[in-house]
Amino acid sequence: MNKKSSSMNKKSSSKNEKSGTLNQKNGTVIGWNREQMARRAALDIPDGAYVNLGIGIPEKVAQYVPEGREVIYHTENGLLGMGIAPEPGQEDPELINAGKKAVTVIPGASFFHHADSFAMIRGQHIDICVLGAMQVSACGDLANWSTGAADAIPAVGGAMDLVAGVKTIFVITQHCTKNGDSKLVESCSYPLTGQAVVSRIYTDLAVLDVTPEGFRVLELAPGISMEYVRDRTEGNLIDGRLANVVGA
Amino acid sequence: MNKKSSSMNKKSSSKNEKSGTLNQKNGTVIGWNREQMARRAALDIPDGAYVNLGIGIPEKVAQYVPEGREVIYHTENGLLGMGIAPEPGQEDPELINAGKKAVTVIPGASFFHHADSFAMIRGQHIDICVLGAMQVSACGDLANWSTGAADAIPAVGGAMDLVAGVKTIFVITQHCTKNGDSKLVESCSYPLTGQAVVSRIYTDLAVLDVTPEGFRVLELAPGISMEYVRDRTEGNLIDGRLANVVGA
Amino acid sequence: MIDKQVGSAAAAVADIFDGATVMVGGFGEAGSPIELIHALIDRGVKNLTVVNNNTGSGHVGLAALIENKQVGKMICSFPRTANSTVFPDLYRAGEIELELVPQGTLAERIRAGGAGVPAFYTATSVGTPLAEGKELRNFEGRDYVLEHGLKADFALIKCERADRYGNLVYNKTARNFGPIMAMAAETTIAQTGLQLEVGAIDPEVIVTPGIFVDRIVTVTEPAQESRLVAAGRSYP
Amino acid sequence: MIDKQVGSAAAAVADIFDGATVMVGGFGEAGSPIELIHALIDRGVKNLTVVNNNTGSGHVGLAALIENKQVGKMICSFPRTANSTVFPDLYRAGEIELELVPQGTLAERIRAGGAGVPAFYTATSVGTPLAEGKELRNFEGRDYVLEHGLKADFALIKCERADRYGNLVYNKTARNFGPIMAMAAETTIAQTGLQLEVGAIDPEVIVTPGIFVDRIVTVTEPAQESRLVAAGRSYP
Repeated sequence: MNKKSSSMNKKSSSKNEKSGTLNQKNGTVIGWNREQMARRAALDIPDGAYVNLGIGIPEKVAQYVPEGREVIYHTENGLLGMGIAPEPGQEDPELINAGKKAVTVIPGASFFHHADSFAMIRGQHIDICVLGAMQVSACGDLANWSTGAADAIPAVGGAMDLVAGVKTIFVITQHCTKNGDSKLVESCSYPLTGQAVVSRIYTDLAVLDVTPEGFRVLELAPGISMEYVRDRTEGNLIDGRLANVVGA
Repeated sequence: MNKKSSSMNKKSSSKNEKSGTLNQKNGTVIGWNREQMARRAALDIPDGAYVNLGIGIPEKVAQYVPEGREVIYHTENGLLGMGIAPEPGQEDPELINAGKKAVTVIPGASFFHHADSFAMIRGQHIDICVLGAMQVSACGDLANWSTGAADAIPAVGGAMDLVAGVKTIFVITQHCTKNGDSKLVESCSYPLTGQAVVSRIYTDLAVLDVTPEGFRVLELAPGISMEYVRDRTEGNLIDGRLANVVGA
Repeated sequence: MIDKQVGSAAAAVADIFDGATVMVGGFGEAGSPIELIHALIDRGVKNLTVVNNNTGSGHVGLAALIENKQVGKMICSFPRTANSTVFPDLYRAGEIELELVPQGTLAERIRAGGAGVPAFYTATSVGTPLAEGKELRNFEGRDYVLEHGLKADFALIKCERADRYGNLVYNKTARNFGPIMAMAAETTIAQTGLQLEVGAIDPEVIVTPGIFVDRIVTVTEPAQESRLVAAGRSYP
Repeated sequence: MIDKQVGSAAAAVADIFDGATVMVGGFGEAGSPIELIHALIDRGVKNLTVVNNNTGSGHVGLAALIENKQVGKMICSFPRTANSTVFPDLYRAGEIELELVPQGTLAERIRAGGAGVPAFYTATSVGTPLAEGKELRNFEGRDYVLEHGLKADFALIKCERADRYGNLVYNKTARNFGPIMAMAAETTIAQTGLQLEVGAIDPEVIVTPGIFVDRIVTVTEPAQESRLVAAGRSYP
């Protein structure tokens, strides 16, 4: 899977280079783009992990898991051992993922019904779930299913089950909305998906852990300063970079 | 299965003729014997029923289901479509029933785990369960798992699940204990298996329904009178025989 | 003799009544019993409560059932998907009720309904708007909400193989809600691509034992929802 | 690389500790992981809480573990069977504790433990001595008791086929408690008769997906409890 993923990566990387943060001063793109965010998160998926990937950028993580690591992907509609997308024309409408896209299976995969699938989730058998976010609060609350707008059609899917049941929740998200509002907030204004569930956040600007003291920066994207991140983050921000801790 | 059952029936009936009630006046056996009780109960198993048979006389019911009826037997350790006992030497220690005896499977059988098996029971999917009894009360309470004796090793197995979950509970039992005490009682003195769960009772003397008014006799064994049954029954007894109702 | 085979989808759904609760299998189009749903549209009964993970897409299958104003209430986890406009439009117009349930809670409620469990506790949705009005209870330091088992009058599901006893085997991720809906419905109706002799399915691989199934209809070449949607088809 | 194969039963149980809760698969001898139990006897840890439907028979397997005074408490539904004297004798002597649980409640508690459900309601045991001290609650006119999910530190189970991912297939009624105990234990150890390459088991027929299994030990010719008992054998 990793070999194929690498080639997929090459194919798609050029057209995605543009998707970083637009620097307001000079119009150039700074920070990590979507592919780079997924690649950074993939570094933290250990060998042997059982992983559920949300729709959107999280799906890309599978492409970047470092070679030599064997990771098993779960999709909550009833498959453990999900493989990559099929070749065009090879799609099977009865072999899909939670995003209702055609997938394949790896050798050693298994099918099961929905209650068994969510028993894997609720029973804390899945090691890591990577999700998108509308907002993450400093205490790890996640809002990613509804803006609460009056005319919105509410739709939650498996998000609440995943955050309540999976051992470790990673979030991949742009640091700010298109309007420039921080998605890392003191307290979520959108309806919650779960309380105190997020462990780590991968944004276009930084990698941050959720800690009792607030968002703890582990790593900054190239060319991004703590001040730049602080300006774009609500809630307490701590510099937890190894260099900073060790070298200070 | 029915053809084989018939031959099993013929083989075994002669040696079992002695097991009826010992008439205290002249030492002859009166009432139904164990095989006849099982045969009488079998008449009430309809075509297409899903049936769970308890250990002891209830097991014999399968042999006597009238030809032309297709009945599927469930055993709570994880098999639907249990067949007859295997030929000697053909036993498989991993193919057993709830009594831990070797069994076979019929075509169309299925295996499943214990939680699924008891979902069939608890979820009211099994139509009929036939059980033995220590006591049945006039309101349908059943005691069949413990005498409550201080030195007894308590053991319940699936009895409480079966009586709570199966749609219709039949009991097959001798009308009286070896000491001559009635097993059909006003109120059970032994610890209960379930409250108000028994629908019908097949004894060596009669077939009785549990009704709001008490035990209702549907049928008497040949040569048995209502008085004879009444003398051996605690709790209210009603004559509900069709002949009696219609012909009176 | 046990023979759960029914000659047509129309005959299989002939006793589904106004106001019935109907579980409909499938996750998106995978496992969606489209021929049974269309038979239900032909039947025309109203005011159904339908349980499905989604609300269908385009103007066929479940979406068409909703569009035909036969559904008073949907119980589902994700009522909007690509190509789904029917439910959103009716919902915004206040013409259809929605009970939104997290997907895993929905699955567990259905399984509980089928397994004779009236209620259970789950951590899913604690602290969210979907836990509002529900009983909260702490077990070993963590909060959980009380959720109730879900049963139905009918389940319409799709499988790959079946025999006359009602033993079912599914195809890949089309299995999804089929096995648990079969358990939770008073009457379970399955459409199968292949009808086999009793005994032709290995007892070790049967996913839904026949005890959970009441009727089998053979639909050898079922329509595929996405193809119908892509072709702009609608039903009826 | 994921490889859950362990070289020996002894190595597989090497971290089971004093006071651990251990679920042991099997219904009577069917599905009993006798080689893993004997390895646990060799290991000699004490004060275990053991979950099994029964208490073993003769002086081998689970009965031998109990006889060896390693079990402080049994959680089971039927602690006496043909040829079982070890548990009854210790129980009468007050040397072992018993939590008696109806068989279906036991199965559902284990399944709940594995599925992240801390508690659920069941009608089983209502009005009986086994409901004493338990919360009663009425749903739609019927009483139910509250029962709690059951988890374990370890599960020892037996299957027929396995691969290095821990995917398992069982044999006939030896399946019984294996799949749910695998879900409910922190560490699940399975002995398998046959070890297969990954991909050799059809994804449609895997009963226990590897996510629930931590260690696999191949025991190509497992001992059969009833034969050992008939031969008057004891362990160690």
